[in-house]
Amino acid sequence: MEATTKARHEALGLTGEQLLEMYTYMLLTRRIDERLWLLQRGGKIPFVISPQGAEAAQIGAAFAFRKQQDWFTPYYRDLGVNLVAGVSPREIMLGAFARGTDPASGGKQMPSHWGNRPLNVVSGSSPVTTQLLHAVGIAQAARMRGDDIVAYTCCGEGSSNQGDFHEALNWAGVHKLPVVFMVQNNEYAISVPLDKQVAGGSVAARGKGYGMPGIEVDGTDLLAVYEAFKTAHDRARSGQGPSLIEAKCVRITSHSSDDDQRRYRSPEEIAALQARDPIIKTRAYLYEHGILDEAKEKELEARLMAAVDDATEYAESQAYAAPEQALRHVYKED
Amino acid sequence: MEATTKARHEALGLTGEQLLEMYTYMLLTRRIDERLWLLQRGGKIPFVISPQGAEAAQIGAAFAFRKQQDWFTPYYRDLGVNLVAGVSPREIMLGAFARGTDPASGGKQMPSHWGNRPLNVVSGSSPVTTQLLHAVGIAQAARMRGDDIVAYTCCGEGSSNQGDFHEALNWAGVHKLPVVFMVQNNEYAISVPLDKQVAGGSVAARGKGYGMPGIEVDGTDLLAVYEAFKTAHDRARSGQGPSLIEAKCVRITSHSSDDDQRRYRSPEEIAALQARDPIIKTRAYLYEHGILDEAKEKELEARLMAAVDDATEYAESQAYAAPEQALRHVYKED
Amino acid sequence: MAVLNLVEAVRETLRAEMRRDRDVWVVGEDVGKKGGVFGATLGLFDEFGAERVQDSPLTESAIVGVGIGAALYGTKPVCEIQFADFIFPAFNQIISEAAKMRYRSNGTWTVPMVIRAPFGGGVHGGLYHSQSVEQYFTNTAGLKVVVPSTPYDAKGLLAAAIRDPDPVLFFEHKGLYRAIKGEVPETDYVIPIGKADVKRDGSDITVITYGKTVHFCLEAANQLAKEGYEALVLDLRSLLPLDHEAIVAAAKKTGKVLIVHEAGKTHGIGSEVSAIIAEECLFDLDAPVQRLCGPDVPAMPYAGPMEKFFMLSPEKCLEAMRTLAKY
Amino acid sequence: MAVLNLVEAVRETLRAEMRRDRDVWVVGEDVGKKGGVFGATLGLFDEFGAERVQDSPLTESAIVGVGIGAALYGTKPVCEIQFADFIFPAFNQIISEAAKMRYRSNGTWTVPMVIRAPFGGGVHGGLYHSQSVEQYFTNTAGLKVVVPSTPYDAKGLLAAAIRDPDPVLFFEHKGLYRAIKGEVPETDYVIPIGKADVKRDGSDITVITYGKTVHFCLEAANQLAKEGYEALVLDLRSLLPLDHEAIVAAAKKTGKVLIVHEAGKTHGIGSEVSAIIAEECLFDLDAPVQRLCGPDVPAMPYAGPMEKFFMLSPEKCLEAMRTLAKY
Ligand SMILES: Cc1ncc(C[n+]2csc(CCOP(=O)(O)OP(=O)(O)O)c2C)c(N)n1
Ligand SMILES: Cc1ncc(C[n+]2csc(CCOP(=O)(O)OP(=O)(O)O)c2C)c(N)n1
Ligand SMILES: [Mg+2]
Ligand SMILES: [Mg+2]
Repeated sequence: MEATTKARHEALGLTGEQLLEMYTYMLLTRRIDERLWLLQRGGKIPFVISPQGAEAAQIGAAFAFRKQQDWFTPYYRDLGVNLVAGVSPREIMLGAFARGTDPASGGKQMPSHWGNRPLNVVSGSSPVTTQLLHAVGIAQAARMRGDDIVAYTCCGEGSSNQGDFHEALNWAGVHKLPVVFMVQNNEYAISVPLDKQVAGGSVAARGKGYGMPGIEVDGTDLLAVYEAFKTAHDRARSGQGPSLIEAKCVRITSHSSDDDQRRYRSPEEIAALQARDPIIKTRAYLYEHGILDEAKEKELEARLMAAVDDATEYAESQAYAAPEQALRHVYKED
Repeated sequence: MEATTKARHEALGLTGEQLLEMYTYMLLTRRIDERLWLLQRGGKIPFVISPQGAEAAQIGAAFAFRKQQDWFTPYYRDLGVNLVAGVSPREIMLGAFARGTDPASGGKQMPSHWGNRPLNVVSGSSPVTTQLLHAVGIAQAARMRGDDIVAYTCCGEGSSNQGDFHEALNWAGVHKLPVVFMVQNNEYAISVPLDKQVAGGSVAARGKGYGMPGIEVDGTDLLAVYEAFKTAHDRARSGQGPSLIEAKCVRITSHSSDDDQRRYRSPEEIAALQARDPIIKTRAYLYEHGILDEAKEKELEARLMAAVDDATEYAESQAYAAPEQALRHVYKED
Repeated sequence: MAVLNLVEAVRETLRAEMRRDRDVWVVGEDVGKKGGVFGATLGLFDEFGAERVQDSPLTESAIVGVGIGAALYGTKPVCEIQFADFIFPAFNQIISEAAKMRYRSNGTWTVPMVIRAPFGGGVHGGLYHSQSVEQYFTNTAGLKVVVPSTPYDAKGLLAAAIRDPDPVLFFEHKGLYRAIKGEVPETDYVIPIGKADVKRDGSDITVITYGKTVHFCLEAANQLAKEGYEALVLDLRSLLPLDHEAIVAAAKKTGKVLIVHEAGKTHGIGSEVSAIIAEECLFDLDAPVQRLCGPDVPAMPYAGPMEKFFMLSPEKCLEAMRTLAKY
Repeated sequence: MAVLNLVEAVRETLRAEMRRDRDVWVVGEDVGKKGGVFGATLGLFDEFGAERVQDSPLTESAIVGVGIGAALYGTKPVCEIQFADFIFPAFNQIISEAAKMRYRSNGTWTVPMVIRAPFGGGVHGGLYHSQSVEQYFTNTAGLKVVVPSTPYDAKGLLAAAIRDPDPVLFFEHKGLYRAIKGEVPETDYVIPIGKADVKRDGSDITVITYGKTVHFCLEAANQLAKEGYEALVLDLRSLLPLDHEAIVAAAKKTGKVLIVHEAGKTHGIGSEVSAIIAEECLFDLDAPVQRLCGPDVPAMPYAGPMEKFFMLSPEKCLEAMRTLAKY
């Protein structure tokens, strides 16, 4: 059978160019985050919270959605999702530097508290899991208006134990709403490991109880993630309702720049993470299939570095909001 | 095989006397509730919320627990559970009449807001589902002390969608605590039917997601319920952890004396409920197996009537708490 | 001009606003076929259908959280919390999300929504069907908190709330639903949120109140008039924002102020009203600023005698007003 | 006598209470191996083990709800909410359950428990790692609300809270954890909850405050003294119950009162303090009761300049104190 001879990405209907584009976003996500750590260590920004280890999960998921048509209520690690949704590196950096022109909050919020109105990326808060209900409400309202949208929402495996997770999946299930619930399971909630966090050990297993598919996927496998989300997105659009997808990821860095994971993870455990680094795995696949070679890669890295440099310099050169802006936008201003 | 010749209750290790005792509690539950409705219609008490249709579920469940050893955080319909736990008809009526000597609240709370310290029946509130977490905490504390207890907790199928349900089952599952979670599914949450309430339609199906058995049982079948709870109770005691049991019940009355179910249920639907009346079904079983006959039944009904009359007269004759008692017990008084 | 009670005024306003704007919809427990436990949505299900008059699962955090999402998308949800006592599971969604959305997004994302809830006691509701919860929300900028005391105000304020660009908590006193009737124009009108209303003018003492106690104070004022003292009764109507001007003007006019509310005294709404007066017109006062409120206990007891002891009444108001007048 | 900072005082008090009473245990997110995000439980896991220093799932309602159950059973849980901003998911368990258990059961069931949470801003935390939440709880009888301003008070008040027969909310200002050092006796002592403390005596003006701003006001008072005015600085320490006597005495002593807190002004703690003064000693006042508080916005912004604008400071306090002194 011919299909068997097809490469995995081809079987999914992805061209080499498309796959390279996905990898480009993964790498951009990684390079921006690495820069943020440098800036934080250098005292230029106070805080970083990192997607490292989740790039395949985020990019694979986001590519199943439609820019400026679908809606997003992401969580703080979703840098990659934001980039695919259309947020520019400059905009990301404006947020990291908390500048006045940061489109997410004008510097009012911490970095990684996303938001971008023109791109349907809803403003996020710190209290975890609240955004799942917002995605359900967005889907409910879109259904009333007869609009063709699908809502992406996400949280971590620890956050999936919050009451709002239960209420959101139940509501979406009752009304068969077009929502895809993603849980990025990186095995830790700050220092609390999976076995002290998720009874039974599987978030995906909870989907069935809400009458929706509960799918577990290797979050370091870009194509597997893309396939799962494509299926869930189609399902949502065709009125069959929501899906829950648990992407098994790794958390390569500490929880955030305020954390030191060496206090609760062994050196061996930390070292072992490299083997599951989605960047390395995806890169290998691209080389295998001749989609990437050293020349192309050199050019790609240079291009991304330039973009990160540009975004950093641009953002740093921008001004903070005036102090009195602290009083603005409490209520509608006329 | 000999077992096949055994009657169902014998197979469960129950003697005819024990079964008759269980039925006696069911009937007492029903007769007390019927009296409460009369008192409410007669303007003697302002409010009734009824266990009618759940007697088999409540008595079958409660008989698997150990009086004054196990702990109970019941819900408002659990009149039958309270009786088996040891609460007397007089005490029930004191609550219904909101008298000062009501052991649950001294008249501070509405009827059916149970509580009885010597019997390990924890004080309940109105906001649904909060008590599930209390049961988990009780089990956690007992485990620390090395005490042999099992905690019973319950809510309705509507209430099982509250966030606290998710957080309670997850916590109990993580620590394999000795808790039995019961959900009395009577297909309605006031006027909201199951299909608008529970995504997927099955509460029991949610157990698996917490790594615990999720068992569905016919809540009008006394022996089936008893068996399920006996198994769950043994499981809890032997350190295997919590269970979730969904008892499929019927709600024969309106939600409460403030509700009129004819507004949202058809006459046919309401009429059909009689066929599933657990009192009728259990009574038939007892007659079949010669455990009950007309003489015995006459005597039983008379005994229960006398108990209900006594409780009513006693409670009505008791005084209300003095008005100033409204200021008592805000903080510890010295 | 129809004569309606307060719950009818709420219902007719919901109907009118839903006819006026297709994006307005109602969601909550039992709001559909049953028409709500107090009948506030009775008949709306038949007129607007199951989607726009939506029975929700028994999940308050979701009622509000889904409402927020629907508002972000551009519709105008009117969320009903069956009893104000059951709003606490939704507290995080209200305080962390609804109240802060505009501010945290620098004005780019907004949640125009209304959360309606029946509150208040004296209805044999016990601890959890009697509470006044307004003071849990009034310290949160980004929210508006409204309490109508008459059918006329209920219509004008609810219409304003539904058309408001920001989240509004709309608390209706259960004890007024059927007790109070009044003329309500069929014509469209709104009462601006943030304006108090002088329900009775007077020159001897000033009574500042809201909700059910407005009527207790008016009744007491008529009695007090027979005794030769004229009381000014100011109905706050909006607890956030408060109408500073009206409060200060009313206080200055008589120099003797009594603040009355059913909710507990300590850290209650009266605290801020008193503080405003102590800050802005202290030297216009001829008497200490008095507060007559519910007792500082966790909630209202159920048994008749204790409930009566807890509740205010025209008699209790009259006594406090008389004492102040004679001060 | 050891010199400790505030977070060390909290940790050593937890250790001492856990050694003293086997029923005392700690539960919360990351309190185990990590020792808490601020190190308040550092080392306790090694000494007392995983059961008594228990890492919880990421579920605040459960942390409190399980704590309530454990307290009902007879143990003494000390629940940690990682940031006060994240206490709202537990609001229903605190307000509906913990606060009302004793009352609703007519004194038969009680929940002796402590809920600790770091609060306050000026630490680059943005909206959700900077909030002051005390005013959401102080209107609820049945709860006690405590805020220490020094390591010495932290030990005495936390010990009292853990031994208290009723639920106590214990809020620790993040900005004081490491900023303030002080002598803390190793010996066992408790500071009764409900007693304010005169941190500085003075005869010209009275400043009533709590938490981090106590130190701003003390610093300002020293400066003001150089200008010839002596300020009395009263540290409330307990916000529920409030120390009426101490408030009234402090107000009467100078006749000029300034109330200072980081939380927003409207419907804040200062409202009740001002109302108590307006009610109990109005005619002893020589100036309107002033309040210097955070701005009425939903929460604290993140960017440096806006955060600085939001936060109070010794300079801002001095200015307000000087103005009042000169009044
Ligand atoms: C309601 C709430 N409680 C606590 C926190 C503090 N907190 C921030 S992230 C985090 C861990 C989240 O873990 P997980 O959900 O697994 O996501 P991850 O960070 O691992 O991707 C915690 C406890 C919070 N933000 N919100
Ligand atoms: C948090 C909360 N929201 C709403 C209510 C009002 N209420 C009381 S009972 C009930 C329906 C409960 O239905 P279900 O859980 O199925 O239990 P049932 O009464 O059918 O046994 C509702 C909505 C409440 N008590 N608590
Ligand atoms: Mg995680
Ligand atoms: Mg039900």
